Amino acid sequence: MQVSENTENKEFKPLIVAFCCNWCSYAGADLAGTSRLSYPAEVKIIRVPCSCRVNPMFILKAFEKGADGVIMCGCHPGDCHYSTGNYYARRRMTLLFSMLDYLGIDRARTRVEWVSAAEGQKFSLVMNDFAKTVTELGENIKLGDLRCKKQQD
Amino acid sequence: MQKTAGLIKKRVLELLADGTVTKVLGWKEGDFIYDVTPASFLSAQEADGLVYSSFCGANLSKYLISECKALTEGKILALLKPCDTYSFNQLLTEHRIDRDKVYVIGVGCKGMLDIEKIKAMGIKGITKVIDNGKELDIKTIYGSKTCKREDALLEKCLCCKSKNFKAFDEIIDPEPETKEEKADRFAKVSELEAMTAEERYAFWQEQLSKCIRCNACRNVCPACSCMKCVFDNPVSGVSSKANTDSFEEKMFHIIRAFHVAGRCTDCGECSRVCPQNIPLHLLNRKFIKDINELYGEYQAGEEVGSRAPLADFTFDDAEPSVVNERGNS
Amino acid sequence: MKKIEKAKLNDLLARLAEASTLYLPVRKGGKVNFAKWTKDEEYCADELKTVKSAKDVFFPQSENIVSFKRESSKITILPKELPTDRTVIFGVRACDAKSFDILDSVFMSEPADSFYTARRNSAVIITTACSTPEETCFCGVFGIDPANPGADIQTWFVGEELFWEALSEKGKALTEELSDMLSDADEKEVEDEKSRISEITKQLPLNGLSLENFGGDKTNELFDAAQWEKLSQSCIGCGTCTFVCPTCQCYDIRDYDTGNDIRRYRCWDSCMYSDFTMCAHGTNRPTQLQRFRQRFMHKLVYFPANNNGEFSCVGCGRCVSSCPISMNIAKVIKSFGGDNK
Amino acid sequence: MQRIGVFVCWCGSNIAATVDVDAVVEAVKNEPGVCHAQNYQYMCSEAGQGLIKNAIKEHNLTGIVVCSCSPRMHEATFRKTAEQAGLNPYMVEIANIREHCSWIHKDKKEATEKAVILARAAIAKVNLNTPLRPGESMVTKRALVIGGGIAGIQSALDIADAGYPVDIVEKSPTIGGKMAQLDKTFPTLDCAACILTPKMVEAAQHPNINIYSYSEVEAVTGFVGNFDVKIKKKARFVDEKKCTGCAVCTAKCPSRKGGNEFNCNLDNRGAIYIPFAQAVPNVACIDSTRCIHFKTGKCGICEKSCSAGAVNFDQKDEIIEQKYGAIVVATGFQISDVTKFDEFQYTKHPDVITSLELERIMNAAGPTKGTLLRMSNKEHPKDIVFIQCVGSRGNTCRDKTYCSKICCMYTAKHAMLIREKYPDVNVHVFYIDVRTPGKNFDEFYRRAVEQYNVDYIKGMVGKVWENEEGRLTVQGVDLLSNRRIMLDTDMVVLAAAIEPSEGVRNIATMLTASIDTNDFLTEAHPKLRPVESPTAGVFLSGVCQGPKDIPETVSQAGAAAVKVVGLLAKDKLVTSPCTANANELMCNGCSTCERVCPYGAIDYIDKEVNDHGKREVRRIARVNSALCHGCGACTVACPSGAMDLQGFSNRQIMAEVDAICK
Amino acid sequence: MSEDIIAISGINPRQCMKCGKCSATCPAFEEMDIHPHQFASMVVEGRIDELLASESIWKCLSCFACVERCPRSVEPAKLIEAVRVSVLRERGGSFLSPDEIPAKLDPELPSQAIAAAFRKYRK
Repeated sequence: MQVSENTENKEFKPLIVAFCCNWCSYAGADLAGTSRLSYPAEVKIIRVPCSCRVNPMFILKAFEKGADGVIMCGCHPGDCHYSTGNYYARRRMTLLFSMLDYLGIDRARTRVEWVSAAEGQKFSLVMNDFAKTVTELGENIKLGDLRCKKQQD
Repeated sequence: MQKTAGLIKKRVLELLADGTVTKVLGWKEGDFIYDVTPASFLSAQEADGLVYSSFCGANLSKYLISECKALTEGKILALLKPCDTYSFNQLLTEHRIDRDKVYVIGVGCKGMLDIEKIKAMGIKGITKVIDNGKELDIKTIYGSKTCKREDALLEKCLCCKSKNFKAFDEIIDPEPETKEEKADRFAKVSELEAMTAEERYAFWQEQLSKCIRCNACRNVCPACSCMKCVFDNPVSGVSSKANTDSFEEKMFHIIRAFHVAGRCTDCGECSRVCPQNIPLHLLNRKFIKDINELYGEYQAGEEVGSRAPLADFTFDDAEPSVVNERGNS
Repeated sequence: MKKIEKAKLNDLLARLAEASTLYLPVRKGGKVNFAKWTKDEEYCADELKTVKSAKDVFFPQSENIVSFKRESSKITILPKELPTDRTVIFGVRACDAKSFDILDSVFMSEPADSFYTARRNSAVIITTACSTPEETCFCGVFGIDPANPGADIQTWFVGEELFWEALSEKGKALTEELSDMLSDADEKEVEDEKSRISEITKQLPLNGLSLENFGGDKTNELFDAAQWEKLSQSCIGCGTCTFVCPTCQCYDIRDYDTGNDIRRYRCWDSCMYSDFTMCAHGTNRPTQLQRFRQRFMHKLVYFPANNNGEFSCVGCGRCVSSCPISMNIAKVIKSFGGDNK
Repeated sequence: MQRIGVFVCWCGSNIAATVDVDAVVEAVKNEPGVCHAQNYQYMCSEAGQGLIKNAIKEHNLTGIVVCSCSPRMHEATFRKTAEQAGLNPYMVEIANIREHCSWIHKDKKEATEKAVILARAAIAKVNLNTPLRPGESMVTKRALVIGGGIAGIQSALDIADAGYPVDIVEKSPTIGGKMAQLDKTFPTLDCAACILTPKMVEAAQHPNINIYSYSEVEAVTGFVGNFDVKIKKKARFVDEKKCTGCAVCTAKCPSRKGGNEFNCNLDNRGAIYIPFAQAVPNVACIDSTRCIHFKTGKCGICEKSCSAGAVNFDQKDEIIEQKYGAIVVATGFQISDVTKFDEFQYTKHPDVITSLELERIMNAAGPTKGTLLRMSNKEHPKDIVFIQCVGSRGNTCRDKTYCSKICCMYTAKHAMLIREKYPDVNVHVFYIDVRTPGKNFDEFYRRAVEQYNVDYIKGMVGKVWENEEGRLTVQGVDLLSNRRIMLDTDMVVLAAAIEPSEGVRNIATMLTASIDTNDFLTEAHPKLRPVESPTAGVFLSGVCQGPKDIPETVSQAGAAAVKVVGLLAKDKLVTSPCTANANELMCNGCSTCERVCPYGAIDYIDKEVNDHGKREVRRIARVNSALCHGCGACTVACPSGAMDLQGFSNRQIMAEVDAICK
Repeated sequence: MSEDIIAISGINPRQCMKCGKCSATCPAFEEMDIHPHQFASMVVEGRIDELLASESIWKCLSCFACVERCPRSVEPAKLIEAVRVSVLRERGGSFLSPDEIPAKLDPELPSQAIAAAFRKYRK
């Protein structure tokens, strides 16, 4: 299947997957909601117990299935609910992102942010900014399974 | 090399005879000098086929996983080149082999040859290669050819980790540590890093699109010792048998490199065996380079029991955004 | 017999590519494989053997065979159209040409594989004689003559010219289409080339292998032979030999959920893999010895048993040069007394 | 295939105003596994839960998806609902279409689409859910209190009174903590010793309390209900059982050059000492770093003078191993380092002191026997300047960002006590704000101003220097009159910030309890679980959790005790089933998971496995589900994917990814 | 205008908790009409014209005592400097000549003030 290039007329809406740690970022997202701080609906959150639960395979899987950007949010270093999880996550993601960059994948399509349960505003700002960045990058064609691209009809 | 081979054979026969070992893991001669096969030898008679030549690049340490399991009595003798001992240690660290069951003979190595490189020089129909130390005398069905030995070295030997053995019970004919400057093993990685993202993408697209998903890189890799690989596991969510889309070859190679990151000793077997000559070692070396730069120098297999960088952290590790601050985008 | 100057070969390829999809050996990322030809690609005429054989033109490594689409509770089945565009494969060697016969007997006997058959029927195969056979070649063992590669059209590179001989009806028709580019030629030069090739072939170290201990009736003798253990002990269970092999034809069928539909595709599989023919109860060949034995027994015993004595190996030697541990069919044949030199 | 019911909540208009709930119901009806979908105004209401229960029974549902508010809000509610209808509670998933959708999006179409996708992700997950059953573990009915200050004493007394044995581990030779050093307490001005020492004695005499003084916690392993603790009882070189506390030895000790910590080093003590007269236990202790016997092998005067024969130079550190069900951290605080504030001349001039030092000077048992004297010349002061917020409320490297909370009140107390006792002394207080929330607190402060004429100056002190007369000149500013203030004074008292005790980081690490950037222990929830650490079985008492005064500390100590008692009253604990689990056929036994587990929950066993008929002994990982908290670090460390997390399995998360990316 | 001062100084004056430590520590306090601690709140309130007209900006010695002591990282000297720079920018080329400096000097001022002042007025 060929991806239609006739996308200019439509406003490009990226698909963004956000992995959020249950103890901080997910709660931060809740707080953003409670505070009515909006961010684009393209951002879809997946709850994980800790940022260290995020397997690089999940991130690649999201790209495979057509995500245009993947962001992982965890507790600030030092604040992990499980004391050390985000430190491991930080190394894993650093290396993974570096590898994606090495393969020539747009480096701005992946991001890690530390957002606490109290940072509803930060969550909203981060998501707005990330969505903006990914929108500017346009559709992800370098790292996706072409079979999963939606037909642009 | 022939001298070394003789010494090895002599010692192997002694150890088999006195019962120190019951099985020997080494290399068996093939049809054309260059096609030696890893093999085990149970008796003096069998050991007749044991060779040690410039084409013994294959790393035997991974065979020890199954050999240790199967061994019921005595010890298994493993012939390990200096670089192979790193893999051996890494396997010990991961409890995949039993040190007590293995008798390691470290065998000196001058650097192993890559028949693919010789063939790529346009030398065809090779029936014999005579290693004169500096030059190679190559017999072919189209006549004799010569080439410089250094031009035919395996990629891993160009930047030899060490001539020293990191594990051994005894050593035969060790080589002195080379004095001349070794090639920078990260040179190509740095070169890629300096390219633009588009150039990098084009490079890897061209290379990885050759992948036929034969799994040779994975199956030969001493770090890929999983009972069941995620890519073979139908419930893993990522299993696949073929590169049905260019995504899958990326997925496979990224995840494979990630799974061995911090455990890969840079033994270079993946690149050596790839039928399509994909420079897979450049993926592993990227991780090694990143680890060294971000978390401090680390050589997997240098010592048994060392903590892999991905199972470790410091409070002030670099943030993932460091990726955005380096090199070309 | 026709001929064309080598210098004009690119024009000929361009012509072929206009009217059909043209596959030939091209170099990508340093390695030569059959691929679709475009004007920017260079035909690697000097490469004796591509890494993969030409079989994936007819039997691709993976291909969708049907899709399923689900809307509300209704499932629509979307069959894939059969490929009927004319395909030309250029530069096929004698061994690969022969391998198509073997694959045909698998895929085109009843029930025929419609995808394979459709592609095969709409293809014209142009072979090229092997001017420089290599030490890994042993096609002669299977009665293949690299000097007379056969198929629809066979060609020879001699000096600065390519000699061209149409053999089949399809070949003749295509030659007719190209008649303005081809000129008539004398067979003398080709005959010289053929005898030169034959001379080389005689010297090939593996060409003297004997298959007398193999064949459809040897199952009982060979199955439990002691040799298998030593032969298979260092096999790492990868699929290199299978995937570079022109005659291996096993595949798996899998489903892929794209999110919009389900694609059912088939992809090459290797009997060397530990999960080959995995069933609910596990695998029926749990050891590498069994898997290793299966591959060679299939090529040298089971296949001939079911196909009038035809071995399913063409002696291309790809596995000989690409096996990570240098274990191969030649060594297997030798260990069963096939070293007749 | 599951039989899934989807329940879309309107949350009044909170969801329904932005998300077309009917459209969501329609959209999910055809998702795989869904056999029932409906919406309702308030799913969490009695009636809403009733709908769910009925649907479970009527449609024989095996899984539930509730599209509603955050799972952090009502996941527990709906799990209970499911359980009441006979469904395993872990077959419930929540799609958060309120906080993550209706509340942040305005466009109804967009919000509805997103709600459908979130619902699909939850459905995809439930399709892979399996019923999970919580595990059980036994509870050791004994509590450990780390720290023997007022917080620790109070917690211990309350737990002991409820009938459970308690051990107090105190690092110094006596319990009592900081409160024992105080002279009077605000706002009632009663003497600290008079109210504290009876409690110390009560603790010492309580049949359920055992005090390990001069001891430290060495190692903690285990988990809630089952902590294994190693306590190091440091050698005090005096037999506790024999020593009568007569203090003859302490008077005779010839080594008298070292400072007396109890009096903030304003005077000296012997190498053998009892910190203060009311110490509990009232037993001497030899400071081996100062003792002449330990330095030269000679002396031994204490040994000779002890009629009870209690001195024992050969005593060794002793390790005590004990099991506990619960641990209370009551490690308290210390005064932050004021030497960084060189503008106040603390290190240069003896008349610049901290408030705690002033407490000792004012105390009858202190270095001046309770007479207010300048430390430089032992003369009576005429003027005293108090400087507030030294090291608190700043954002530079010298400061703590927080308010130390107690300084305003104790400064008012000091000012008042001085004016009361020495009406000739002028007292000036430089403050930024005076913070006096608390019962009778502001009244107390006003009394200092109105009745005792304490001079409160709003503005900070810029610097202090010794003037030609040998007194101190204080340069400040009065912000209310916007003029420069230059005051000559005899003493300067710094209200230094308080900070968590030095060793708390180490203790937190042993307990795997988290601490914040200021090293205060983190509470499980800042409002609703303020005395619990996020680490189950670890409770917080006193200033280790945050600055607080004595009444607050005592309240929290009691609250922590209640939590401990509540825990110890149980015979068995239910453990979360969302723990890691190794697939033994896939496990390589490589030990990577063990290395990343923060709880030491993973060990390895050699076990015979049956791999599709192939039997062999393999080294495989084993997870102690009582120890596992379910973070998932091991699942990613595991290359083969043998390690997976129940409730958040690889497949479940990937199914969510797939559903979202559809 | 407040924004300009904030941008030039790089300071967030809202961090000020009005403790007055800057004024308390300022050696030129008595010379000033508007005191250092007032700068922060006046910038917040937008009273920039008063600051521009203030003598204080010429009295500040740039000794950085306030910067050193400020517990909230407000660093009033930077705010003062920003106001001063604004004035200088307004004035364009007409800087004070070195000859005018002695008249502005106060014999009571420490020598560092002279150096600071000269740096300030030079050109």
